[in-house]
Amino acid sequence: MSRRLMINRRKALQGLAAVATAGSVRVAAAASSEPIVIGLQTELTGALAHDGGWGKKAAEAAVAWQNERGGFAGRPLKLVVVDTETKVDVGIRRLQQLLQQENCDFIIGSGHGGIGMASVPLCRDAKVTYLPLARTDGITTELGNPYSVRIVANSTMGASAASKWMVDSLGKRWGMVLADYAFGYSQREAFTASLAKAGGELAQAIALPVNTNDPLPYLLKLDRSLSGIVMAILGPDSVRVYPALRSLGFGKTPKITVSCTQNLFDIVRLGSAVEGVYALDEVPWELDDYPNPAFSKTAFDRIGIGSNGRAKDGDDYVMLPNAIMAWECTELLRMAVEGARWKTKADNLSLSNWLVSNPDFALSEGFPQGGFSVRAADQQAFIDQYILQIQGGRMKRVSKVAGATTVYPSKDLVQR
Amino acid sequence: MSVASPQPIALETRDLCKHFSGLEVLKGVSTAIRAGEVRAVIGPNGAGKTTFINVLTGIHPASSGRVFLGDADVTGLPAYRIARKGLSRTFQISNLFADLTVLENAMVAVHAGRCFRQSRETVDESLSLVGLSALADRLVSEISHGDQKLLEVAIATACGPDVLLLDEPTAGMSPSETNRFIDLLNERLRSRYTIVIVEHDMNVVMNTADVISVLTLGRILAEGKPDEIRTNPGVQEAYLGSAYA
Amino acid sequence: MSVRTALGVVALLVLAVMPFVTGPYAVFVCAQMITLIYIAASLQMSFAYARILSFMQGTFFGLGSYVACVTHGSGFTLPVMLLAAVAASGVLGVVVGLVVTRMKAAHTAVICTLLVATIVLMCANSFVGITGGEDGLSLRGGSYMFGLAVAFGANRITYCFAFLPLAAYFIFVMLAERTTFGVVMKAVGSNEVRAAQLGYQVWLRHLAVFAAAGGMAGYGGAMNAVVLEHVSSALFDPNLSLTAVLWTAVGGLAHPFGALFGGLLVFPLTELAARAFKYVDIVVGALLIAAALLFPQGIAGLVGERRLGHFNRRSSKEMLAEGPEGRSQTA
Amino acid sequence: MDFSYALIFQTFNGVVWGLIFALIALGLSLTFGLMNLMNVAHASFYMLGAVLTAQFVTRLGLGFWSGAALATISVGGLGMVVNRLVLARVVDSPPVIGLLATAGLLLVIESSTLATFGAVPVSVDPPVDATFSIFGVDYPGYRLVVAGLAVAILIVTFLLLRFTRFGLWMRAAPQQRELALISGVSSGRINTATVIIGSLLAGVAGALVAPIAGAHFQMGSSVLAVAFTVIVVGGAGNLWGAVVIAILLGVVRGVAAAFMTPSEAEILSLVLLLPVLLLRPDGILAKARS
Repeated sequence: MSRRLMINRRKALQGLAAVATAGSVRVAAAASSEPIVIGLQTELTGALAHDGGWGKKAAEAAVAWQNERGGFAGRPLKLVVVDTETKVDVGIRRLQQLLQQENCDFIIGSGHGGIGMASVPLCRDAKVTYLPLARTDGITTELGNPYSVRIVANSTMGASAASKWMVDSLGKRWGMVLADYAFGYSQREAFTASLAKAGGELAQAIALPVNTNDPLPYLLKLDRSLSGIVMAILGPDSVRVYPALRSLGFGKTPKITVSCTQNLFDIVRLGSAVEGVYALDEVPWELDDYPNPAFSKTAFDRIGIGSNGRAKDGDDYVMLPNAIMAWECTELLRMAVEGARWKTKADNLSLSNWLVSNPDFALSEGFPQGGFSVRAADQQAFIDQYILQIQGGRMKRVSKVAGATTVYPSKDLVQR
Repeated sequence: MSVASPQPIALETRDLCKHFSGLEVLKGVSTAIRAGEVRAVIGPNGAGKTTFINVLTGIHPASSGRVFLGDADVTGLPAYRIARKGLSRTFQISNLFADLTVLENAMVAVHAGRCFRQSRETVDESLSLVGLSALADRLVSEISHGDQKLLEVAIATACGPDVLLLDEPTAGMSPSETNRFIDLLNERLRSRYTIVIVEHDMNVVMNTADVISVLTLGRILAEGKPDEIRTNPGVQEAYLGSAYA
Repeated sequence: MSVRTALGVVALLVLAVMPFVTGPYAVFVCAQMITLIYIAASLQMSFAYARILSFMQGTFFGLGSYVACVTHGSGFTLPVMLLAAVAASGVLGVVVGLVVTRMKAAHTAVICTLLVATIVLMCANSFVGITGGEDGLSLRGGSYMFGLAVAFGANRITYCFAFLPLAAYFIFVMLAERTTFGVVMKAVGSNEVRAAQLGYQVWLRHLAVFAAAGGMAGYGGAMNAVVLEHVSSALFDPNLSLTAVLWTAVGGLAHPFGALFGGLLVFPLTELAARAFKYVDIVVGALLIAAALLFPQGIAGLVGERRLGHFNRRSSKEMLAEGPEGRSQTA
Repeated sequence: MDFSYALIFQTFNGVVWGLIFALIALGLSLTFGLMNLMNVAHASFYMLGAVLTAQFVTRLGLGFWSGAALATISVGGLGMVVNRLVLARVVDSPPVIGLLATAGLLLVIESSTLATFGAVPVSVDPPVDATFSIFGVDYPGYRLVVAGLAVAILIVTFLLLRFTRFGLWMRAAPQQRELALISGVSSGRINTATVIIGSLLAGVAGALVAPIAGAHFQMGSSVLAVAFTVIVVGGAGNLWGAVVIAILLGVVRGVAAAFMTPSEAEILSLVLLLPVLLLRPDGILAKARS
């Protein structure tokens, strides 16, 4: 009821904004009834449309849930969603729209690495807190600043979480099939380092051109004596690579997917080609695999996810990490707004100071994935990660890697 | 041949051949056209007349043989360099700058000319030469077919050539337009340029040509004054026979 | 004065006053739109004066962006960044032009530009060490122009750097339209066989135009990098070139103002459509089809022949009364 | 693995892909050669062939072959509609207009596919699961079936063009539009047939590729530049040329992949075409026209 009202109002505001000239500036009243505006910069069309769509569903559900619980410190929330079309230039333009036209107080950022990288400095200049869903290292290494807070695991954390388990459980000599893309290269770099640290090695890496019609001839070079293969490829390519690997006789070789790539397409539907494949993920897929299913059920129900990790309506697969993380971003903001006695955007710096001084965000309805803390040096959170495996067409939890084990050294990027 | 005339040779071909991957269109054409002469090239359809002009002007490179413009060997030169050496042409199907005005067409041609004298007079002259001054501001696409053919002649002359190649200039013209064209050629063009005219209309040919070359199957069958050609039995058979029978 | 010229002047005036009467978001959007209009304008230039419908103008744009970013990273100031971007994309224009200007069929040249764009995109994605790939590179801080500090991002100064050269180009085109230079450019672009038979060296002129168009797109790319403060391999996506094709087609391929009109109409239209409708590309595609079927001459063509009041087209007498045209005979 | 094995395997796989590309390029070449139309939207016919097959198989539970057949027919039907609405209206316009209209079509079809079926890449199980061994490497049997079918379809198409009255008209139409009109054949009907055959070929290529490459709304653009290049380098309107170049390209790419990284192999195979375009701008096997 209140949610519908809010959406109507949002539509009306958007319509108004479209008609009015772009320069109109709303009076920033600090009245306690004035809604707090959260922007969601996401992909609704283009290659990442499916992922962004779940991010949007989750953010809408989270905002509705928070509003039902009284909003942030009694103030209602308003969510403004913009579509980056999975294009960097459009993503930047939409971010400017959120910053300058919608006057957002906080922004939950795109899951697209390039858009995330381009957006972080702009939000810093605008002094608006940005919570990226993109997992590119650079966001909290070279670009780290007081206005960017990341609670998803970056490539380095993902690799270090997976590597120790891989070497201990499966073997030392690993190969990698990666997308010939910035994403693939950062994964290769991260795994080369972390496998070596864990006592193994990345013996071979094959970079596949993105959107190659047929990976088969390139996969022919894969060494047959590898302990396993790390899969760092994007959705449309995955659909080709797994069957091709099987037809080349790598069906039994252990494979592990990295950093949410298993969520970019309907992996379990590949059937026998993916049976037994391991996945590194930030969240378990099935409700019962969560640390406290009772907590997770709220998010699952409200976002529209069934207990098997698939959409309640239509049995669609879900971009689970982005959905759960968008949910958690909202809860993180609530705690920070209330904890730091945040009033306006001008308080965003003290908000991030409060975030890093609060030692631990505990497992709760708002943080179903697990507890974490945010490091002061680069405002990167270290969350638990999960090793999952496809067993009989279901993605089951095999192991959990504690966030604390993935901490890596950082320079003091965030000067306060 | 006008043996008496001591005029120098303006355009000469020696054993000119052209084939398109196996299809021989010109099989050794040798002829010499003297300065000031009006030479008609006639022949049945498919005899190679247009190809002959295209090879002369450099649109198609010759397969073998040579082309001389005055003393200069222009064989194999690109079209624009041949044009700059003083060879200009009109097209059978008018080939103008369609989205420009009549005047602008003439401006483009004058600008391209070898004479480094560009002025109101040059542009005006080229249009008044063919009687198109009144249409100067009309778009080419708006003027009649006959006027377009005249504009072809105007821009071909405006770039200041020595030799003018006219490819079926009267094709599609009404009889009265054709007669006006014959007058134009005889009264104004003949005195200024060496002219090669490819034509189907015997009326035009007989009323303008000094010398006629008959081209059949890529070879020159006969060459001579109009009266000689008219009475040449071989020509009657090969050309008139096939064209009018 | 024609309606087209009047519209062009109005459009340029609107863009000129934009940063002084609106807020930062509008300035940003307009600045980005202006940099994208460079692609459309360069495409129009290439098509109208060199007869090449280039599907790689976005590639020149992307190259310009990267060169600006890299030269900035090497410590050079803004003038060097811009010049280097123009030079690099101009050189690429010459290299590709050497191939495409030789092609007789219009189709072949289109395919060749598409092929080059595809190859460059693959390289840009693959050479992550240089390009940053899909994640891209940031262009942070600011630069100097003859001692004057210029902050990156959308502001009045960068807006001027983006807008003024483009405005100068359109004004030049407007003034040159009826001069010998303008008419000859149009003629050599529209009918190469005829032009060659009059003595114009068509091939060299087309090559020069194609390279200049590349340089122009490169300048737009450099300013795009300055305004967005970010470059990535996504700049080489053929979709960017396709967008430029759309703008120019709607605006009118035959006239330079086509790029301006198309950009000013289609860009805001798609921005508005994006707020109301998720699948904007359906609208964009439908617009492209409608433009091709219903008004192939584009807006510039539709309004081109209409005259404003008593300002009639200058007669031939007036034009010729001005005597020999200013441009010397070099052809 | 022994190096010569790899070479033979790559050559083999290159031929298979060359045949698939030949199907796409043949349709493109038909519309180009017969209607003088560069149909950019052809890539979306290919994409739709794959996407519809995947949807029919996964959502309707059809078997692969019936799904593929239904998808191919649907794409042919769409080709007919698209021809009536758009292509037929731009046939006699300047080439640029045709390019613009079909580029618009590509966008409309791609985004409509996204809107209808979503952005999710879908995989399809190959109907033939057997593998066969060449030099110790398992090769998917399904690809052999695809190659065989592609050869059969190519032959049927050539026979159709060579020996039927309809094919004769189709070949005559572009050269002698007036003649064709006089002999009682409407060029409109010939164009419709051309587009339908072209879209069927693209659709069937997409359907056959679905179990190999999956189905995704953006998969068309990945073949667009290559398919166009194949027909330009092969010689515009020269059907055999397109087929030969498609196979050569597939072999070069596969063989190059044995020596260098996949991206380098793809880039090299395309770069090799540039000098060909420079030396023979009108295609390596272009028919000379006077």
